[in-house]
Amino acid sequence: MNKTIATLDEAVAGIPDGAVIMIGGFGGSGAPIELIHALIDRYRKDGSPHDLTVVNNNAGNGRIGIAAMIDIGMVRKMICSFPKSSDPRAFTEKYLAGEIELELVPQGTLAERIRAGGAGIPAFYTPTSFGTELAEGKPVEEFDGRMCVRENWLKADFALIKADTADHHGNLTYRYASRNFGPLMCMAAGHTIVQATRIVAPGGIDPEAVVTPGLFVDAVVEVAEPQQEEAMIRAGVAYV
Amino acid sequence: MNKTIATLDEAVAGIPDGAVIMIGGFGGSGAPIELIHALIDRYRKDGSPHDLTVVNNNAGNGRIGIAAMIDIGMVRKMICSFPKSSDPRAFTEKYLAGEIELELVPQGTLAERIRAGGAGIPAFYTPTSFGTELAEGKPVEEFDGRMCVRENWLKADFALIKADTADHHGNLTYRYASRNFGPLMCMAAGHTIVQATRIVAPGGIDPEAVVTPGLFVDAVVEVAEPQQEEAMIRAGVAYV
Amino acid sequence: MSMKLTNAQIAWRAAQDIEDGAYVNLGIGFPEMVAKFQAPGRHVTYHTENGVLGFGDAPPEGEEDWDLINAGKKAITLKPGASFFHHADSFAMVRGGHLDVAILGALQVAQNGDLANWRVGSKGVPAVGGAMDLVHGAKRVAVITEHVTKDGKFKLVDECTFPLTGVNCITRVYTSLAVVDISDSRFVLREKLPGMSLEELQSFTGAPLHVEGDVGELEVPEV
Amino acid sequence: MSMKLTNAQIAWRAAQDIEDGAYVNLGIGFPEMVAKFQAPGRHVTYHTENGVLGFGDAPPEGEEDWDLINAGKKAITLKPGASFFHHADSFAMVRGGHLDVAILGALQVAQNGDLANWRVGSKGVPAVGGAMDLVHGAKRVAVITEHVTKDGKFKLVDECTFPLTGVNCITRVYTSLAVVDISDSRFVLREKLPGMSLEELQSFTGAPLHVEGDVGELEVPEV
Repeated sequence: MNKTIATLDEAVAGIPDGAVIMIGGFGGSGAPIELIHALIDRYRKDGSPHDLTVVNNNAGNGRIGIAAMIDIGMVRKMICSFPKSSDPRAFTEKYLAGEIELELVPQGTLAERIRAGGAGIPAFYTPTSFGTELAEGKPVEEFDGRMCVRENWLKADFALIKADTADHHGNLTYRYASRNFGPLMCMAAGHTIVQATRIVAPGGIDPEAVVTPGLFVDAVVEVAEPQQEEAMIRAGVAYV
Repeated sequence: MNKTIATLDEAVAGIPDGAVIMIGGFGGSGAPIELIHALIDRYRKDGSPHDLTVVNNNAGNGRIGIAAMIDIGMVRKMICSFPKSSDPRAFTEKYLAGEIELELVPQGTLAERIRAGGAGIPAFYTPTSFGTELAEGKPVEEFDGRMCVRENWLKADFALIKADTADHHGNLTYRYASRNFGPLMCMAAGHTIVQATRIVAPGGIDPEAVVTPGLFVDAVVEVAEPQQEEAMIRAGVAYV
Repeated sequence: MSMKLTNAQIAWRAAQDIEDGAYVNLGIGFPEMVAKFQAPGRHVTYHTENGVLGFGDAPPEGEEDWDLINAGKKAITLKPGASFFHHADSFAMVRGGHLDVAILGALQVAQNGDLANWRVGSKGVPAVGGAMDLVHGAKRVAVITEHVTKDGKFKLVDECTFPLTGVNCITRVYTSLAVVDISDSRFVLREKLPGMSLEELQSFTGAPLHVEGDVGELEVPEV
Repeated sequence: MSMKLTNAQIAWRAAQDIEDGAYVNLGIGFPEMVAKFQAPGRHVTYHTENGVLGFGDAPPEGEEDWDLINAGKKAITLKPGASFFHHADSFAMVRGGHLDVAILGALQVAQNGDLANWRVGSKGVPAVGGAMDLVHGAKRVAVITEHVTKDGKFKLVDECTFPLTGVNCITRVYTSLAVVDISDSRFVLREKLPGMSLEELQSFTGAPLHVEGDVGELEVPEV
């Protein structure tokens, strides 16, 4: 069993119009820039995929990555906790023009909904957002004297994830704080595509050091010298 | 900040009568034998603690560990998924005599309830046990065409956990499959007491290799050559 | 019944349906035997509830490490690419639909897919383990079992009389006499022992066996 | 108002209440300043929502590693004993009551402990981040804030008019003029600037300030 895919283009080839895609990363840490840009290249060439729903903590920054996807019109809806950034113009312009939908979710609830999607838990109760406008219309109930809101799982058709080391089975490690949403999104997507800085043979990762077990991963592609979104933004890179 | 406790006796000194105690381990793997036996020593000396509720996947094996606690009358109730073992006489005798209570929970639901307790999720829905006698009296609801049962979080006053390496802050790693319930129980207990094969200074564990962050741990005590429950049982050891 | 498959042969037959690349959980006891008959050339990754993915055979006697066990508390070894994780992640794999196949034992399987496999009544010490979790989530949940009990009672039944493990959860049953699918709340016969008539097989079965298209011959080597 | 604490002084005052051994989350922006004034001799461990426990100061400019950031997307360093974890575990720490203190900024705090700190109305792009999670779970959730807005409007109010972040969640407010507890849905004055009368302080406060026992003098060094 070898889940390695030779090229970024092949890795993202199967994502259709209208797909729900979870994209890892918190700010620039963990953003799978090369996978995103391969998807943008495909859209430029074929006009597809479009009408995507993208799940990420943020809604893109500057003119690269998710912001570039939004800018060129691939994204119909964002599900995120914080659609702002140091340079939020891509999302902000589309949103204020009514050209993109937003489902705003508190960050911890977003993480927990994604985990629930991966863990087969269709709904859970949380104190977060009780009494706020983000809880409107949701069932509420009191537990141990505290009011809680019921939230549903969140799943995706695809996940695009940046890892540090992967093995052929899809076992993953992450670098520093770029772990963030990666292990959760790997669980919650029907088809998880990972870019890794290095791909090693099975046994190349200590079984106790595996953060994401390979069963949650469908495809790995090596990007030996990955770009870092924050560094690119500071360097003024644009991909639109 | 140094959470190290010098002796096992000190580590378990604060556990009162009637406490709910989560005890790590699945079978013998991860069973904190030295902490348990320190608690038994205390009971033998002081007659306390008794009327304990113990949460573990099993209900003891042979005449050591949890089985010995049950045997000498410290345990009022077990919450577990599988109160059987290669030598289940301690629990079986008390149970059939009506001298111990049992809350039987499916294994995955037990794990998820403990995680929920640690994660501040008071209740969740799961397909597990729907339509069975273990779901009787619980709210049910349909999600995406599938009937699910609502389960509540499970918390404890104390947790007794066996780790491999700990640092002074309580960061933990586990050995092989002895990880099992440990990371979850550390989260779900008000006061988590850990025995570790070695205790190192902060920085002695790679931040990416930490399995249980120290914030979930209150006390660590070094047991440099821990006994292994399964090996003890095969050697015929008794502690009653 | 004079002719029937041995347990090893039932396990062999079940193993042939496990596809290359599959992630598989084998229930404690008899189902564990399926791993012995993994089809050559296929890579199968075994999951155990207590937090190991990618384990291999038992170690030689005397070389056990009792911190490295499976859900049946038996010593195991690791294959390259193995991983450890905690119990909540382990059951996230189960409940979250990430296993391709789970194979379980049975006391009774009903024609609607209900399974009873954890206790026979209300006496004694009840113990459920991970059975109620395993029946939900795996993409395919199959049973391996004798076709009837030792004293000749039906195990494939119209309705389970023993306490349920799960409802509508089993899709295929491998028995000592046949391979039976569960489809639209009916038993559909897929394969039967070559020497046994449909009528005879039906006489050992507690609910109607339906036939849709060809019934294959259940041919299994001596194993 | 001529005399009032600077932001640094408010942060200093809040820092003095953080006990030795505490696990603390500081909200993005102004609250991050509290870390600068950690009381000498106390060991405090800082948590950030994006999955780091035990981080330290910002690295020197030019030495940033942008995979090592905090929730404000600022580069950080690690202290010995740090750990990484995923977002669900990070918010398990928050929601599960494992943080001793969370300190947040505020647009408005009501006398019943309601907090509004994420948006001022229904216009523009809404963004909530982790604020709604942080107000639940930490053993003590405090606010640091100017006592009134730049144009003199109340920030300590009888009822929030801006969209809520959480209900009944704040227990202490450190302002540029006072330290105020929230107890039984009332503002209880604990400390005030030495030169300011209770009447004057009340005139800057949108709900009654109650006094229970002594009111301390809010004395803060130049920082």
